Formats: sequence, structure tokens, C-alpha cells
Amino acid sequence: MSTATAVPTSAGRGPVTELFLGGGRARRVTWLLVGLLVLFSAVRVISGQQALTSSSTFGAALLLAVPLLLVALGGLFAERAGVVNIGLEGMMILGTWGAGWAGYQWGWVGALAGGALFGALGGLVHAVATVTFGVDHVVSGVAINILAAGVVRFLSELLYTDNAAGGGVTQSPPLSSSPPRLSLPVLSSGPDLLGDLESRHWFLVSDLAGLLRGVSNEVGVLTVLAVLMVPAAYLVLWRTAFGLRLRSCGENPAAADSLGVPVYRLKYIAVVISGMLAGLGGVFLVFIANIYREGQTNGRGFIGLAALIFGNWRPGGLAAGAGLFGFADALQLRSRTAVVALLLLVAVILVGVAIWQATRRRYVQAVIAVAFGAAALAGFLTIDQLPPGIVSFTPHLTTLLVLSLASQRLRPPKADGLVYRRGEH
Amino acid sequence: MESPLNESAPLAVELRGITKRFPGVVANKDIELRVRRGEVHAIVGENGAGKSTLMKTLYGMHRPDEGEILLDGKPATFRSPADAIAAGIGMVHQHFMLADNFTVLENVVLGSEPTRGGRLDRAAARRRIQEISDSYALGLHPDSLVEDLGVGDRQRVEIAKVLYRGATTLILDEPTAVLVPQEVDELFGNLAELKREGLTVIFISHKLDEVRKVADAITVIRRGTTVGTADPRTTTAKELAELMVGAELPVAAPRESTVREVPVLRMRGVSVSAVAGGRSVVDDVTLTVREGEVVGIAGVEGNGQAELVDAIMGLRPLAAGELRLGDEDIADWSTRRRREGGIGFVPEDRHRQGMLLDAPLWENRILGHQTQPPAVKGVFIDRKGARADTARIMREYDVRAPGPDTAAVALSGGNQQKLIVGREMSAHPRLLIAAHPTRGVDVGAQAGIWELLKDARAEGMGILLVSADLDELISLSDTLHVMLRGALVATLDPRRVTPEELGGHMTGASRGDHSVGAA
Amino acid sequence: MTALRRLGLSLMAPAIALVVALALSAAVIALIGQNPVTAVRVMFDFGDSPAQQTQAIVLVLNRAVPLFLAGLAVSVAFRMGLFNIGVEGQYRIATVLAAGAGAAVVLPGPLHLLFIIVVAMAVGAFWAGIVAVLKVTRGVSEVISSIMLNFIALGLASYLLTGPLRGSPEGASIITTSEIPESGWFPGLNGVLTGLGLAEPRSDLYGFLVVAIVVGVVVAVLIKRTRFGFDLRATGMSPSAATASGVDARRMVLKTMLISGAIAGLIGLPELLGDAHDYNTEFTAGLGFLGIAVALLGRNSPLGIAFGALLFAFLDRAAIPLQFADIPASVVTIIQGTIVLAVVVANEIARRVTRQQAERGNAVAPPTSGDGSTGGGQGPGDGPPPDGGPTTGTGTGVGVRNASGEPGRTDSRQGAGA
Amino acid sequence: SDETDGDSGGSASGGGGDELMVGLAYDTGGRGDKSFNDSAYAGVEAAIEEMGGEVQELSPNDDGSDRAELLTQLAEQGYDPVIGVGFAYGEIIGDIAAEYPETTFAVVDSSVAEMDADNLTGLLFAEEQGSFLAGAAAALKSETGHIGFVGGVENPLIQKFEAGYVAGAQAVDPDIIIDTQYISPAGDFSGFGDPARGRIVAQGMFDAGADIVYHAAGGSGQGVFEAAAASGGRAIGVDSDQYETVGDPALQAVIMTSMLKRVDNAVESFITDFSEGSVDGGQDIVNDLSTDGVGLSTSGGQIDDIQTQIDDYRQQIIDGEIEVPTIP
Ligand SMILES: Nc1ncnc2c1ncn2[C@@H]1O[C@H](COP(=O)(O)OP(=O)(O)OP(=O)(O)O)[C@@H](O)[C@H]1O
Ligand SMILES: Nc1ncnc2c1ncn2[C@@H]1O[C@H](COP(=O)(O)OP(=O)(O)OP(=O)(O)O)[C@@H](O)[C@H]1O
Ligand SMILES: [Mg+2]
Ligand SMILES: [Mg+2]
Repeated sequence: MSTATAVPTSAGRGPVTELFLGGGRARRVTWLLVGLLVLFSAVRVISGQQALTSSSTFGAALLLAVPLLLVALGGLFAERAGVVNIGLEGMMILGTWGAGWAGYQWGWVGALAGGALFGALGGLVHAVATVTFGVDHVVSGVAINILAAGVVRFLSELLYTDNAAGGGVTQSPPLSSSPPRLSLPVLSSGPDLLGDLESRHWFLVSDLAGLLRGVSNEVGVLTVLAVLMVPAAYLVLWRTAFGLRLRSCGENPAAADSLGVPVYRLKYIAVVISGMLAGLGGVFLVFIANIYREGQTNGRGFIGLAALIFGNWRPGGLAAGAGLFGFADALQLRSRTAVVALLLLVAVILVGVAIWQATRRRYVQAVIAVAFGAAALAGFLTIDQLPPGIVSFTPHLTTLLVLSLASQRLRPPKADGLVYRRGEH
Repeated sequence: MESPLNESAPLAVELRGITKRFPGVVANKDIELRVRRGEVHAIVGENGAGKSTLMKTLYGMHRPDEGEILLDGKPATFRSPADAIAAGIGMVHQHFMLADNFTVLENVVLGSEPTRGGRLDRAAARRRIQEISDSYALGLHPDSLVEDLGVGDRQRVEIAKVLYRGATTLILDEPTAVLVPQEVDELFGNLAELKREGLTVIFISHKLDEVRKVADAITVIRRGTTVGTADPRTTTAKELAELMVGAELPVAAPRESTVREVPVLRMRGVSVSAVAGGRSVVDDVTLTVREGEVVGIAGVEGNGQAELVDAIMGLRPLAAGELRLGDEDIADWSTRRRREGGIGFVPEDRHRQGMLLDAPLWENRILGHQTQPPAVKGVFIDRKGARADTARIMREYDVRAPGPDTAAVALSGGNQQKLIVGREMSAHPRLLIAAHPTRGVDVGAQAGIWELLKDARAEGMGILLVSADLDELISLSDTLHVMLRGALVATLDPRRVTPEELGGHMTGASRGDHSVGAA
Repeated sequence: MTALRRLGLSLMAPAIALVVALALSAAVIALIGQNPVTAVRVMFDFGDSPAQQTQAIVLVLNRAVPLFLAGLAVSVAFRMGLFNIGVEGQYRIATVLAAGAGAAVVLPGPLHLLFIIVVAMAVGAFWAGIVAVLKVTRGVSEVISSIMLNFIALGLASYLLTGPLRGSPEGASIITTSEIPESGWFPGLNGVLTGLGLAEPRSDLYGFLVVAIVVGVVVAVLIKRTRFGFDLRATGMSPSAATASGVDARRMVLKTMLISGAIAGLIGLPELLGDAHDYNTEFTAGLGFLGIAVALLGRNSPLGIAFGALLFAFLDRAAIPLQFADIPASVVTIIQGTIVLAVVVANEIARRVTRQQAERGNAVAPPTSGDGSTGGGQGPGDGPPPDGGPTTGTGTGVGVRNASGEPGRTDSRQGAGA
Repeated sequence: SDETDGDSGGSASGGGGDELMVGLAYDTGGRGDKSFNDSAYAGVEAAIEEMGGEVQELSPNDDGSDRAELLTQLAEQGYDPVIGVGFAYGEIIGDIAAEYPETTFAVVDSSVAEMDADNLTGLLFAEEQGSFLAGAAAALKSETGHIGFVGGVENPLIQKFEAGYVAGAQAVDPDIIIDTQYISPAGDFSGFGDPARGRIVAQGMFDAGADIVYHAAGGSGQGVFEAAAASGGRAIGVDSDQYETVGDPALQAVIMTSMLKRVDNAVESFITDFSEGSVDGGQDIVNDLSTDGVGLSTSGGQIDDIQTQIDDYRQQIIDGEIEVPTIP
């Protein structure tokens, strides 16, 4: 992934060689991705569910993943500085409102600024409560979520009820401009070579084409920038002095303090950045619809938080979490039948898990995995369309499953969630 | 030893009339300190005398209420450690200030990072650290994770941190507390190196022999104020100690053995793994504690003592081996059942494992005895009974606090510890696991706790004593085991062993030299 | 004396918080060009006739009952440092299944009610139990799993309602489960009100109020007076100390979540048994989230939660008269948010003052010979608030639960009890 | 007790029948939702413009648990008629109408036929009929033979839209491909307020080859329009003439027509009837094609070319020649 490529490669090998043959994480991640692609492709071919790897699905997944990605990055900044941020949802809500309000007046640039600003204000409140007043982080976050919902409703009531530009208590006037989009020439537009490949439904090739086309056709320029925030966050947090200091506040604030690192100020900065990123996540939601709408976030702030933990408090990991969720969400919104094909995928993976557990002599786990795998397979063979209520939670169930299959090596920042008071260490 | 310094050498640091008050306590009162450039200056004083507070003042961690700081004769004011660092002062704290999940490099450069084009310049940092490490013989690897380092290495990282900042004055707050004698010698080697390079070192310690060995000058602090200075070449340890405490020292009373033949704890081949299926942190330990016997475990911290204690208490599963309390196999028992079965526990870290700081004392009385009277009646808590018994403990064990309803946090460390010891004794356990029972406790309370342990032993309690204080181990134990890398490597007779010898076993320097003590 | 002062302090904190929150809200009301004084008067205007006034009281109580239960459910988990954000899902799934089960059987009155209540509690406990099992066996943070399970519960409830449990005819605009027979209706308490000499209100006062009070008392006794409660609070104050004292942390997680979930299962019942008699697409949602706010407001003590629930219910009712006075209803949400934030900050300040006084109190205690240390030292990371709030760290900050993740399980030295 | 209630109400209103005092209880979201609630308000406003009087609006709390209290308060304060907007009022309004027999009530979107309260009127709409026309229009205009339907929440009301739409399209072209998809399941109302998901769903249909997508998804519909604009397709709006309300020329271009659900007309004529004393009560007023309660908008002129066919279908439905299903 992007973070992997950001790591300087060892001498003598090119970056691509490094990805496949290099040591450690880069290689593992690459092989994992390749394996997944093969698996998906196989499942697509067997089930005949083209939506599984179509460019349309991937495009939608990207669109849905980006807000989550930004929120999760927001969480990353706060938690790396030692402040747990349950208030991401509230900050995202503030971001959507700010984007709508600024966006209808000053277009998408205004929306970006407005959303970021409003989110940052939410972050500021959290920082004041947790850093200055030492309030329990979870408690403060919950309070912010409640407060944000009231504030945006109130502001809408105040500013939109008799607004000539439109809008009302639950929505803003539409943005006066939307951010530019682009497609890769030749490959994804014009001759659209990728599209051509995709429509042939070849094993692996079409799937790859679908993936590539999905992320290169009619993609917002800002979306690309948002995705680039992942490596950017990595660089900032792990490659700069600022990042080192910020992370030190999350690992051992007393040590940082004793070296003259301004812990309080850094925590403030981190939490405000966190709010800003969450707000930007809201902005991207607004961009999708070109309008602010109450309830638009729909719990995505919490999902972003989940993606953060899913990703083990690392940029690459949280991107994977956001991507997984976005993909599952896109799929369930696109096709109830394609979701059934996921059962086959689950079955295959569980059998893999079972074999792996068996080789490690954990027979109980292996048997459980086989049992669930068999159930999934039976489901795939007998069900052709899941009822709507069940389909709707596909992404959440997927996240939960993945998390419970592989969550024991999580390592949060050591002082995450601890209230730091100078001299009371 | 001839001092290279003379009285007229310039003062690197001078503290005049420093007073520092905390809510309800005057930690420093009108303190004077004069440190000459290029010397190793020791500050001694008992626990809570105010040494750390004074050094934190000098390091800009807080501001003195009164008094002034002079560096090279010029007044200085520090608003934060950053100011002190800029003025060439560096401090190694009593408790390490390291981020475990960071590399040595990251820990060292934090706060004054070399950057190139906005990026952290790791190459330059690595070079600098290697340089420092080489020139002061610190033996550091910039890219290893601090988490994986031992105590001695961590301390050298701390020293590197200070040197990296170009400090000319180093403060070392009780650097030897966690080191075994051999490591102490290494540290002193490092200090000599520093001195040769012209650095000034302020060195805090309780250990008077060490101080006399390494210091050029000594300042003694008692109850927050300077009581005098001493010349290490002319002052004896005893004189120093009396200056420090202001009274005669308690002496370990001669003891007669109370060991009976009945075993209370028998461990055979006990192993404990770090993680399930992982490497052993306790490796094939076999030992027996009998009634009326104190079995001491010596060892450098991190060699498996904590895990051994956890295993006995049921806080960690056994990977292998047999654990018997009296005649019963307790390996499958829960912690609660073990406590009910007669194991008392004085944990190593009282704040973490021994107390509910925000709860009143009577609730702390219940902790660990939730199923036994007088704390409970059936499924309910017996508030009255618990309160009354707490009052009794406070009386009998000299716990100084307003009453059973006082919050535990309001007690001093020593009083907290006495409450814990009293609580554990009150249940009349057959076996007491005492881990560092007097750590961080001042001399008076320490003597009291020692007495309690001896009395309990006399009444037939078996005690497993884990401690880092070699004097404590030697004076209390009937049998002394040395633990190294998870295994018991030596069994010694505490009546004949010297601290140096013990240290040799603890570091593995004298393997195979098993002097088996009286059984 | 000190006890009295402590009590004063603990009462002062919410009082100050309330004043601050009201001041902020007043500013907001003034901002939209309304008179805050009018607003306050309107909020306290319970109507002219005795019937209107009793009605207003009934409204507030009826709203407070589920909020109280929700707050209670959240607080039980909070007390041992678990953040059960999943109360929402627990009560939704519990209510739909209880409605289905209640409609499927015919039993004599009290038995029928008991059956429905047991089903609801069992389902709620089961749903919360998933969170506990995942946490204990797989190390999944309860925050994440309960968020996910909320969504899953919502979808599942929808599936059950539209599928197997659907009772309404095809095409009816509201999908409902089959109606629970009258033997499963909880009798209202209006008889009690009139017996007290109050005017007969229009709506029924939920009989479930009695159940809520009983549950509140049981929880209070359980937490404060029993061994189990001690273990629970000890775990909340210091997980490491509790483990060392013989508390089995895993089983504690499991038991606590089961209790929390069982209480959560009751949240929907006042409405189900007292009013709606079926679960439907319009069934009140969001009570679980409000419960978190109420628990915070009530500092996790049952009595405090009762006050918090009443306050929220009171504000909620005020939304209607406020609209009559042309003040937007969102003012209420803002007041609620501000109060929670203010209370939370005030609690923290009060806690610190109390603690400081405790430490100072020791300083004036007779000096100890040779014991120079006065302050009881405290571990890194603040201890929990005295009310056992959702602490995130005690002691040396190792191996301690934190709000959004598992403790440093990788750290071999700290895995006591792992 | 009714006596006293009536009295206090009377005094508040200052004399009963002279002045028109309309009580309007909204669905969650309240006025300014650019849909439903606003439409009802427009009807009241029009009536008041005509006849004078005043209106008191009330919005429920976030979870809608105080709906009953809104109605009672309005009745108690002497407002008459009292109108509940949205089917969620259907469950409770019967009881309240019984409690205040002197007040006239109406509920939008819910049938009162079985409630047996003669001071209560249901204002219903034949959404399936309007949607039939929308489906016919879509089928007639589709170039790919592939159209779509996006529902907000999969509840019976929205399913009515779907049923009519599908029937209409199939009446034109029995082989037409129709993608239907809902954003959230019944009971989860997020589907009406999540334009991002609305867009994703519609985009999927356009990507799959559909060229016209009809939405009945409230606020999520905005996303459907965006998707249409992004992929060169077209969309059909719902409830109000969204060509007029969308406020963005780029989106106006893709809104082919809207299925009008004239809540405003229904409310207005109900109030007019009320002031003329001609409300029967106890029954539903079904606003269908014959009363222009539902229909297709023509702003933008995109369906002008097929107007005759549409009118033809319209007539057939009114004449009962076509029976439009209400359940998909
Ligand atoms: N932050 C603080 N707040 C309140 N009191 C404090 C604080 N720090 C230290 N004290 C008090 O100041 C006194 C001096 O403490 P200090 O840490 O300086 O002692 P010390 O000599 O370093 O002891 P030790 O040998 O245990 O390290 C003690 O009584 C202690 O309780
Ligand atoms: N904030 C504080 N308030 C009151 N007393 C304090 C505070 N911080 C530290 N102390 C006390 O200061 C003394 C010395 O503090 P120091 O930080 O050196 O800890 P310590 O020597 O490890 O003490 P302990 O082992 O008791 O924790 C201890 O008695 C400690 O209890
Ligand atoms: Mg000290
Ligand atoms: Mg100390």
C-alpha cells in the first residue's frame, strides 16, 4: 500500500521488486492483496456476480471510503497524541454543516474551508475539555456528539428558514460549484481500454481492469488528494520532527515534557487537526451529494473510529479498514445478489483459516472455522437473495468478522486515553 | 584520591535559598547547593527529603517559590525543561522517561531533532548517537526498540539523551537504585568518562558507599533543607548516614531460625511463558517455602521474579510444573481461591496492584479479601465490620490517617504500604508473597515493616520475599535464591554472602559458583 | 465534617454545571432574538388546569422511565470501565423479539408480563454478551464491536419485523408485529395518581415506572452493597488491583455486560407494554444513545441517573411549549448537550479539588517520625473519578483498558491475568 | 373533562369559529425539509391567504416520541383543524380525535377508514397512479430499455411508488429492464437522509446501463440527481416539482419530470372544506389522478413530446381501464 511504498527501499532493488521480494510488511501486504484479488476473481467467475469486481463497484467503494478514511485519519492524529476521540462523529457533523453553509456561498473551495473550520472547532472543544480540564476522553467525546447535533440543527434553523438561496432546517442550499473530476485518458475514458477489458469478464484480467478503472474513471481531483493524505499522514507522523513529538505525547507524555516538548500545545494541535480531518470527511460526504443534509453522516464517524482501530493506529491499516468497509457498503447498495457471493468468499477464507489453525495444532479453532465455513458455503448454495434488513449490515458484519479473526496484535499508543497532567505522572 | 579541583574553581551551578511548596507540604526549604565545574557532586537524603524536587527545580520542571538559580555565576530562570536544556543542563530521572514503543534514536532526539528539508534526518541522528555512544562507551544501537532493552541499557539511553543535547551539567536522580553492583560499576566508568570530558555531574543516591566511591563533594538534605556538606574522603558512611537521618540507624537484629519442617509452598519445575507458546520467562523453577521460613529471591529486575510471583498468585498460567500449597495442588485454582486458601500478597507496585486509590481505606481493607469476614456477610459487604477492622489495622500497624473513611490517595506511600501489610497479615495467611515490601518507603516505615515480617515468620508464616534491596534480602531471608533469566541459578546462605557476591550471581558473572546455604 | 464537605462538593459540581449550561443556553436563545427569561418561564409552564399539569408530569415521567433504564444499563458497564455504546442495538433487538414472543403466547396476566420481560432481558443480555465474548476471547475492543452490533441489530430488527414477525397486513403504512394480547399489557398507574388526589391525566402513567424503580434499587444495592458490586467497582477503579485481589477480569467483563445488556433489554418495554403493544417501524429509536448522556449526567449512580433522566425528559417536554412561543425546539438539544459537557467538566474539577483536599488533609495529620513523605503518591494516569466513571487508566497505566482499544497485549510484562 | 378542555381552548382562541386557526404537526424534520412538510405548509399558507387566519406549526422531537402530545397540545390550545403530516401520525391520531370530538383532525398519508372517528379525515394519495405515469414516461423516453427506481426506506408507502412505477413502465414496454433498490430497510429512516448512498445506488444503475432513474428517497434523492448528472442520464423527482426546487441548473437539466404528490392541494382543499363546514369526517379523501392530487410535472419541457401518451394513460387510469397495483 501507499505507506509501504513510502518506506525507503533497501539498496539495490527497485520499488517494485521490493514489493514482491522485499522483506517484512511490504511484501506481506503485497501478497495479501494479490491473493485477495485472485480470490475475488475466482468467486466472481464461479458465482457469475460481475458486480463483485466491476469498476462501478470499486468507484463507489472509493467514494464511500474516502469520508471514512479522512475521519479515521482524524482519529489517528488525536490518538497518536494520546487523546481518544469518540467525538469524531460530532466533528464530522459539524464539518458537513460547515461545508454546506460555506459551499452554497463560495463553492467547493469554500466548502472545504468551511467544513475543515467547523470540524476544527469541534476538535478545539474536545481539546479544551480533555487537555485543559482533564475530562475523560470518552465522556467528552460523547458530549460533543450530542452537542454537535443540536448546534447544526439550531444553525440551520437560524440561517436557512427564510433564506432566499433555499435550504431549510434539515438541509442547506446546494453548493454553488462542485469539485472537478477527471479520468485517465485512453485507459478510462475515450477509447476506455480498461472498460473494454473489464467487459470481457476474463479471469483476473477483467477484475484488475475493473479495479483500476474504478479508481481512475471520473474521479474527483480532491478524492485523489484525500487518498494521498494517507501517505502524507504517514510522512508527517513518522518522518518529521513534528510527528515524532506528536507521537511521543501518545506514548509517554511525561518523557516528552521532560525534554521540553510542549505536550499540551501538541495535544491541542493534534486534536484540532483531528477535528479538521473529521470535518473534511464530512465535506466529502457533502461533495457526493453537493448539499448538506441533516443526518448525512449516519454514524460514519464511528465507523471511521472502527477503521482506525481495525488498522492498528496506522495510516496504511486504517486505509485498509476504510476501504474494506467502503467496498462492502458499495456492494450491498449495488446488489443484494452479489452480497451472497461474499458468502463463498467467506467460506474459502474460513477454510484457509482452519487449515492454518490446524497446522498450529489449534484444533478447536480449526473446527469452529470449518463449521462456519461450511455454513457460509451452504448459505451461498441455497440463498439467492438476502432480505433487505440482513443485507444492510453486510459492511458492519464484515468488519466485525475480520476484526475478531485478527485483532490480537493491536497496539494502541501506550498513553492513549490517559489524562496527562504535568507533574502527576 | 587526589582531587583535581580546588576551592576556587568556578561554580557551575549554585542554588540559593530555594524553597518549593506543594499543597500541604514544603518539599524544599531554603536550600543551598554549590556545585563546582567538572566535579561529581552527590546529594544524599532519605526518601522524601526533597532531592528530586530540588533537581526538578534546577531542570525547569517547576519554578521555585523562593530563591534563585545561578549558572556559572549568572542568574537564570527556567520556564520549562527546554530552557534548562538550552542552558546546558540535562537530567536523568529517577523513573525512566522513555517511550517504550520508540527506538533508541527516536527517544534520544525527541525534542531536538535534526531535520533536513522538514524531514527528520535519521541518518544524521544515527551518526550523532553512534558518536556519543562510542566516545562515552555507552554501547547503544540507535535502531533497537527501547521496549527490548534492559534496565542498564535504558539508563544509558537516558544518559545519551542528555549528552545529545550537549549538556555540560548532568543530573542523575538515583541512577543506581535499579542496578546491580556490576552495572553500577559500569555506570561509574561512564561517569568517570564524563568527568574527564569536563562535564559536571550531580548525583543523587541513598547508597552511601557508592557516594563515597564516586563523589568529589557531598551535600546532605534532610526534611527539605540542607543540613550540611561533606567531603567523601574524610567522612565515614556512618557519619554520613547519621547526618542524613538525624538519628541512629536501625540495625538488623540478630536472628534465630524459626524454620519448621512443614512446607507451605512447593514449586517443582515451574515454567511460565511470556505469551502462549512463547519463550519461557520463568524457567523450570523448583523451590520450597516452609513454615516460619523467609525465602528470598534476588535478581536483577526483569529476570522473571514478577512473573514468578504472578504465577504463584494465579495471575499468569503455568506453562509447566507443579504448584502446591500445603498438600494441595493449586495450579488450577483461581487467584481468589488461592487467596482464600491462605496466600497473602504484598504486591510490587502498590498503586497498581495493591490499592484502590480513590476508594476509602475500609474499602481497601476489603480488597483481596472480598469473600472473607469481617469484610463480608453472605453476598453483601459488611460495611460496619470492614470499618471496624480497618480502624484496628490502623491502630495496630501504625497507619497514620484521619480514619477509615479517608481516601487511600491521601496517605503517604509508607502508610499505604503499612495498610497493605496489615491487611494481608489480618487474614493470617499460611504463605505471604511479599514483593519489594519496602520499596519507596522511608527508613522509619521500612524498619516497621521488617519487624512485622519477622514477627509473622516467628508465628510460623512462610514468606517468599522478592526484593531488589540486597540488604533487606540478606538480613531477612533464611534461604536466598538468585534468579537469572527466569531460572534459579544459585542458592546462597544469607548469613555468609556479601552484596558483591550476590551481585555476581545476579548478573551471571559467577556462574557455577554455587554456595549452598543452610537448608 | 469532611464527609459533609465532600457531599457539598459533589452537589456543587452539578449545580455549577447547570448554571453554566443555562447561561450558555440563554445566550443562544438571546442570539435568535428571543427573551431567555420567557423561554425559562415557558419551559416551566405546565399548563393551567390541574389535568394539564398532571398530564405534563405524566409526560415527563413516561419519557424519563426508558431514559433511566438506558442510563442504568450504560452506567453498570461504565462502573467497571467498560463503554457499552451498544445499548441502542441491545434494546432494539430485545424489544422486537419480546414483542414477537409476547404476541405469540397467551398466558395469564402477570405470567405473560413476566415472560415478555424475561425474553427482553435475555435477548438484551445475549446481544451484549456477544460484545463481552469477543472482547474476552478475541480481544476486540468493546467500543468497536458494540458500534457494529448496533447497526447489525437495526438491520436484524428490520428483517424480523418485515419478515417472520410481521403482524400488520400487507400494504398497511406502518409495519407492526402482531399485537400483544391484553394479558400482556402493563397496567397504567393513573389510579395511583388520582388516589393521590391529582387530576386524571390524559395519558396513562407507565406502570413500568415501578419496574424501573425496582431495577434502580436492585442495581444500587448490587453495586454499592454486594461483593459482586465491590468486584465490579474495584475493576473499574483499577483493573490491575482488582485482578490481583482475585477478581477474574474476563468473567467480570462477561457478567457485567450481561447485566448491562439485560437492563438494556428493558428500555423498550415501557412503551411496548404500556402504550404501543406492538413493535413497529415507528418505535422510538435512539434511547440507547441518550442513555449514555444520561449516565454521564448522573455520574453513574442510580439516583443521579434518575435525576438526569428526569431533567432530559423535562427538557424534552419543554420543546412543545417552546415552539408555541416561537422558540425553535433545537434549543432543547443544545441545552442538553451543553449540560452534559458542563457537568462533565464540573465533575472533573470537583474530583480534582476533592482529591487535592484529601492529600492536603493528610498533610495536617500528625507528622510521622521518619516518614517525610506526605502526599500519597499517585500513579501515572489519573485514577478514575470517585463515582467510578469510565476511567481509562489507573496505576502505572499499563495493561489498562482504554476507551478505544485493547491494552498493550503485546507487552509481556503486563499481561497479568491475560 | 372535555368540557373544561373545550373551555380553555376556547378562551385561548378568542372565540372559536370566526378566525381560522390551523394547527400543523410536522413529521420529523419539520418545516424546511424541502419536501413533504413544506408542501403541507404551502397548502396551509394558501388557504390562509384565501381566508385569513393563522397557523401554529409544531415539530416532533428527534425520535418522534412526542407526536401524540403535539396533536393534543394543538387541540387543547384551540387550534382547529389540526393536521398531522405523515403516516406516523396514523397510529395515534385516532385516539386523540376521540378525546377532542369538537376539533376536526386530518392526517396526511394514513387511512382513517377503520378508525370510526367522524372528526377525523385521512388525506391519502394514489402515489401508485402518479408513479405509473412516471414509469410510463421513463419507458417511453428510455433509449437503452433499462430504467431504475431508488427507494429511500423499504416501507409500504415507498413500495407503492415502486409498484406503480414498474407497472407503468411495463405497460409501455413489457421487456424493459427495471433495477429497483432501496437505501435502508424498514424501520431505519436513514435512507431518506443519506444522499451519498442515494448517489451510489443510482450510479450503479446508470453504470449498469439504465438511463432514467426515478427516486422516492426524500433527501437522498439529491444524490440520485447528482449521479444522473455525472453519468449523462436522467432522473425523475418526487413529491414536489423538483425541477423548481433543486436550485442548480446542472441538475435541472437532468430532471426529466417529477411525480407530484400535491400535499399542498390536499391540505388546502381540506381547510377550505373545513371553513365551509363541508368536511364529512370519518373517511379518507383519496387524492388521485382524477383530482390532480398526483401527477407529473412538465417544467423543463422534457416530456412535452410524450405528453399525449401520458395523457392517454392518465385517462385510462381515471376511467378505471388500468388498475394500478399498490404492492410490488
Ligand atoms: N508534585 C508534588 N506535589 C505534592 N507534593 C510533592 C510533589 N512532589 C514531591 N512532593 C513532596 O515533596 C517532598 C519531597 O519529595 P521528593 O520527591 O523531592 O523527595 P526525594 O528526596 O526525591 O525522595 P526519594 O528518595 O523517594 O526520591 C515529599 O514529601 C513529597 O511528598
Ligand atoms: N502530585 C503529588 N502529590 C503529592 N505527593 C506526590 C505527588 N507526586 C509525588 N508525590 C510524592 O512524592 C514522593 C516522591 O515522589 P517520586 O515521584 O520521587 O515518587 P517515588 O519516590 O517513586 O514515591 P512512591 O514510591 O511513593 O510513588 C512520594 O512520596 C510521592 O508519593
Ligand atoms: Mg526522588
Ligand atoms: Mg522515591
